[in-house]
Amino acid sequence: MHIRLRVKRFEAGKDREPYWSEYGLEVEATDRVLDALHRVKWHQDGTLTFRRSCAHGVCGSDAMLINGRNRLACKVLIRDVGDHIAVEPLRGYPVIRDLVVDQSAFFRKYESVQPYLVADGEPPARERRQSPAERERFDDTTKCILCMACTTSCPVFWPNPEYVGPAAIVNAHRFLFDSRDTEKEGRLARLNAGDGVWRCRTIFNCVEACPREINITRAIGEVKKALLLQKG
Amino acid sequence: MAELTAAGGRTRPAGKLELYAWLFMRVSGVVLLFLALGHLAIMHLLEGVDKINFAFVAGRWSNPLWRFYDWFLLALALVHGFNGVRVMVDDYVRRPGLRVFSLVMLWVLTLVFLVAGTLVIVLFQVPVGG
Amino acid sequence: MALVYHQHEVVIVGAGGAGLMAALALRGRDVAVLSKLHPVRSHTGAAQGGIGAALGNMEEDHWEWHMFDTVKGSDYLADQDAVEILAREAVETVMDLEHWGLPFSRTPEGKIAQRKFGGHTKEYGKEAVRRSCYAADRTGHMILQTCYQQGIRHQVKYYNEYMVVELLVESGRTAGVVAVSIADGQLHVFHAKAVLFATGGFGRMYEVTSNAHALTGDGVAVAWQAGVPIEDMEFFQFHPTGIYRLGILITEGARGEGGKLLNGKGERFMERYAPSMLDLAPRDIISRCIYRELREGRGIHGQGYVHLDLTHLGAKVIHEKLPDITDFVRTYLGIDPVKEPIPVQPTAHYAMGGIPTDMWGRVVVDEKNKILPGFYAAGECACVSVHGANRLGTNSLVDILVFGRRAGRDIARYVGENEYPPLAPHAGEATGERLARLREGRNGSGGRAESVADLRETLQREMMEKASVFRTSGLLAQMSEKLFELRQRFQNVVIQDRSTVFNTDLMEALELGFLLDVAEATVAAALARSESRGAHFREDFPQRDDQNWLKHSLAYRGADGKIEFKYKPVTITRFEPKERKY
Amino acid sequence: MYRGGPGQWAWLLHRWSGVAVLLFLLIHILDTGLVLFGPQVYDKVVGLYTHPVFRVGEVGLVAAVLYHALNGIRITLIDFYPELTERQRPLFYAVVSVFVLLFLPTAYLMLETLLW
Ligand SMILES: Cc1cc2nc3c(=O)[nH]c(=O)nc-3n(C[C@H](O)[C@H](O)[C@H](O)COP(=O)(O)OP(=O)(O)OC[C@H]3O[C@@H](n4cnc5c(N)ncnc54)[C@H](O)[C@@H]3O)c2cc1C
Ligand code: HEM
Ligand code: SF4
Ligand code: F3S
Ligand code: FES
Repeated sequence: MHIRLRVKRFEAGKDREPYWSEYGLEVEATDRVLDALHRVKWHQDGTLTFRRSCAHGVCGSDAMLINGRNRLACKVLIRDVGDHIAVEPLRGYPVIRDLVVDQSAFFRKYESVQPYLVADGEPPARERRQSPAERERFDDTTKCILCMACTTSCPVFWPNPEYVGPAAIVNAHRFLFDSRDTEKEGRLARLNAGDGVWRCRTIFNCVEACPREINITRAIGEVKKALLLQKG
Repeated sequence: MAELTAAGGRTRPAGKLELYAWLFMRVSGVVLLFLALGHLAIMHLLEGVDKINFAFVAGRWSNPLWRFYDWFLLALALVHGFNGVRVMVDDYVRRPGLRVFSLVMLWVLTLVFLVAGTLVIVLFQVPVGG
Repeated sequence: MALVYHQHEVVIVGAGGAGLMAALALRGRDVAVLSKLHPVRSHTGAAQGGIGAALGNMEEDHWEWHMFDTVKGSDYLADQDAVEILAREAVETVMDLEHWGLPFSRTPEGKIAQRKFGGHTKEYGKEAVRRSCYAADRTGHMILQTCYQQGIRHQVKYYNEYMVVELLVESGRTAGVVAVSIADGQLHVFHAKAVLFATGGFGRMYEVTSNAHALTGDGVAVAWQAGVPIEDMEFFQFHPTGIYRLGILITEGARGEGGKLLNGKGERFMERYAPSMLDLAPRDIISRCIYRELREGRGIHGQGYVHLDLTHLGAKVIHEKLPDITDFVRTYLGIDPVKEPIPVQPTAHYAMGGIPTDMWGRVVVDEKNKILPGFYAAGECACVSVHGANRLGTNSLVDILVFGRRAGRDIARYVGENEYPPLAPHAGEATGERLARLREGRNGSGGRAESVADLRETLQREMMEKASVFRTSGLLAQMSEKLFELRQRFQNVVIQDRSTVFNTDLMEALELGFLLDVAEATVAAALARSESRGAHFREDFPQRDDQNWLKHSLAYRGADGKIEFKYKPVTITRFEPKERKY
Repeated sequence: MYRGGPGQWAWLLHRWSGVAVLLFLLIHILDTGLVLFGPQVYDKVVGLYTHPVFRVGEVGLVAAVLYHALNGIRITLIDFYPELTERQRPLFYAVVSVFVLLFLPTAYLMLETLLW
């Protein structure tokens, strides 16, 4: 089938304003949007710039705004978006070039929630025990691939880049509800700050954007509740 | 890679302010549900604006319970509404100076309206024989 | 453009499981981790099925059994001293991961859960054993995340989106690397006492592959260009179950849970080829069986695929244990694996060969295991060799972690004992000039301008046809000629993007150069090896030939560009080569 | 415009209905304050509210409060029972339905006198 692909272009340090490039090309309805971008890059316009690696939705490289929604280009098929496709970079972070945004601020937020297990004491010789139910408790949030789709879909984040954002909260949740972790307080205190979890207004855009189908708003709600019920 | 932005892991310590504000919004919301919808139902549905005049107010406020009801509604709605706007200022006003200014103005305004509204309700004298 | 100079005691290139593990083993030291992708985008994150370790959590198991299976699976080409280390240290490595927070799936008693996987058996081949430790079907994702998280905790220094293009060797010692920072095109020289390459595989030399676009063999090619040989390149594994045409992997765990392979007649054809292990025979064997079925007209509707049937497992097992692949199949095929079988074909998956190393990750440069001081390699880009001619499922994750860590430990010793080697004053400048020529379109000898995409597509298609599962001297010779032609045309590549900012056009050109290197080595090694062993199957020499070929190949790029070979004996300790039956 | 789900629109409406109601509240405090100046002043000003324009505005106010209140309940419920996030869409449609159910008869009753 024939499609019209429009891409919002920009090069930091060169362009003052973003502009649109338009391409016409033949694709299969079952091709990924990433395939279409590749076809353009490889056979029409080598200057078109985007990140990608795994091409099947597990590395988190290619989140972008596709027809007005944050998606992974490698996880949306042409037939799901139709023959008029408009692609833009994620909102809220500086664009380096075309569909590539600067991720450093995003990862600084992620790092700020201590996204790693802290377990007091010498570990046992074998594994720490954890029941299947305890393991299930945080399963959903272990799926995050840090693709940035959620945070950059959040209307609270757009005007306020200080908001720690759903992705960081998801990763804090992953450890807050892990029975082995002993560093709950520091993480909770971080999320209790002015740019923390209370900024979330239950908008659910993050959930709709998440390619891993994580129920992010639920995770955020559970963190809020944990703060609420925290002693002291 | 090059750092093009500075907005990162900065945190604004909040104590429990944000938590209580959040909780207050929900609790006051539920109370307001009864107060505000009750008020609307009485004033605009059962009575209708054409019936509202000085005499009506006087009649109503001769009962201190109604005075309290109205004051409570006023206070709660004001604080709830202003806290809502405070959240919006935090969201939208990025320039630090402007932000502080907006927040101060907001609290001043809230106080002024709260005091003014309270004075009205407290000072109002039901005319004799009214 | 001036080069930016950095100095770090250790430079690790690659931030997948192997690179991150090494960095963790070196925590507290002056280490820089360079990666052309952000660490969490590394392809370790795509690994699904599990990591093998004889924990014996679900049934009796011993590292000796694991070792035996690995050696047998390798078609006896693996070095058994290295395999012993792999099998022994797998257990403590898995425990370390657990202690670092890796969320393994659990048994009812709260222990790490394990499942069956291809080629893993009890009592030296009796029947399948549950050895693969897993976290649903995203084990690799969890490993990558956990290692990256611990790296943050221990303040590892990352240089993200830095692409390494040259290894610096000064008077017989490793002195550092040259890298391009992708964001702004700046060239950097990293001066180091020790360099570890952990750059992953190169499945992208084939058309249908489970590998990421970024897996283009950079480290292997860069080392080769610096004069280091590459080992056992003829052995490239095709995984039997890639999604038809797309190549996206359906983990062996699906068969570990009881999934069956069916041909166009609805037969469970593995009954004929491997009566005891059936669908859990090693990958090389199953991939060949699938191709046989296809050739003999027993594909589904006569097409180029067979079915992987999970429908009898029931919705609960599929959703709990294989959630991600369910999602892939739904997204890309619109099929519900609970109700319908999945169309699959073999997909280029794993490079057994790579940069030769000893058991401490030290790179060796000849058949007598002479070391190139300061140069280390680990992970899929390295060849220890623990996988020999064919890797067993779950053994790569063990390999990258066990040997990533060992390399890290030895580097710690090495940098403690040695000073910085001298760095040539103009280091990296020639590379800078080469890149500038490419970027500015001044490349080539004036012939017809060639496009990177066209050359790459030709390479991938031809490699698939001529140098994949079934090989003959005729096909390989044709491929060799084709590669010569592609190499010529590559000299005339002209890219469109002239910018220095995030120039992916330029990156792809460099990557194509690397792919051509590894493809040339693969084809030459395959042509040389006149026997069939593991993943290397020569129709003109269908038997294994231990008399002549129980040895590792080392490919060198001669001064004239020709490829020459040396051979290195296989270390055999416990298990004498036997015929391989399942 | 970002093509968010119902949650995005629910939130936008909630936010601006809240602001609208707040603005009304401020005006309402001022006009009620006029009672202190005696019946003449108060009745004259409040009498303006019987003008059709204000009558329609009044219906708008009721709509804003009603929607804001119902959606506020939805949000509060979701906040205290995170498992309800799985039902956020149905809950939003419930808010819309209850709103329509309550608002239409109310609006009719309020505007009845205007119509006749
Ligand atoms: C789909 C799939 C499923 C798999 N499942 C399993 C499984 O269940 N069990 C198992 O044991 N194995 C499995 N494997 C194999 C295993 O996952 C890989 O072999 C292993 O993860 C490789 O790890 P690595 O650290 O060597 O490389 P990778 O994780 O691939 O990392 C390579 C790193 O090198 C960097 N890099 C590359 N080139 C450059 C350059 N020029 N400059 C700078 N940096 C560079 C990259 O950015 C990246 O960070 C699977 C593989 C695939 C593809
Ligand atoms: C009638 C019952 C009411 C209920 C149940 C209710 C409930 C709520 C809740 C739960 C919030 C928080 C929303 C969030 O954090 O995302 C909120 C916000 C708000 N409310 Fe109310 N409220 C009511 C009445 C009012 C009234 C009378 C006013 C005006 C004075 C008002 C003005 C606001 C404002 C301005 C906000 C901020 C909106 C935002 O942050 O997006 N509310 N309300
Ligand atoms: S929570 Fe989902 S959308 Fe957000 S970063 Fe993780 S995977 Fe991406
Ligand atoms: S979109 Fe934003 S407001 Fe909360 S529910 Fe998601 S983080
Ligand atoms: S390319 Fe990896 S998620 Fe899309």
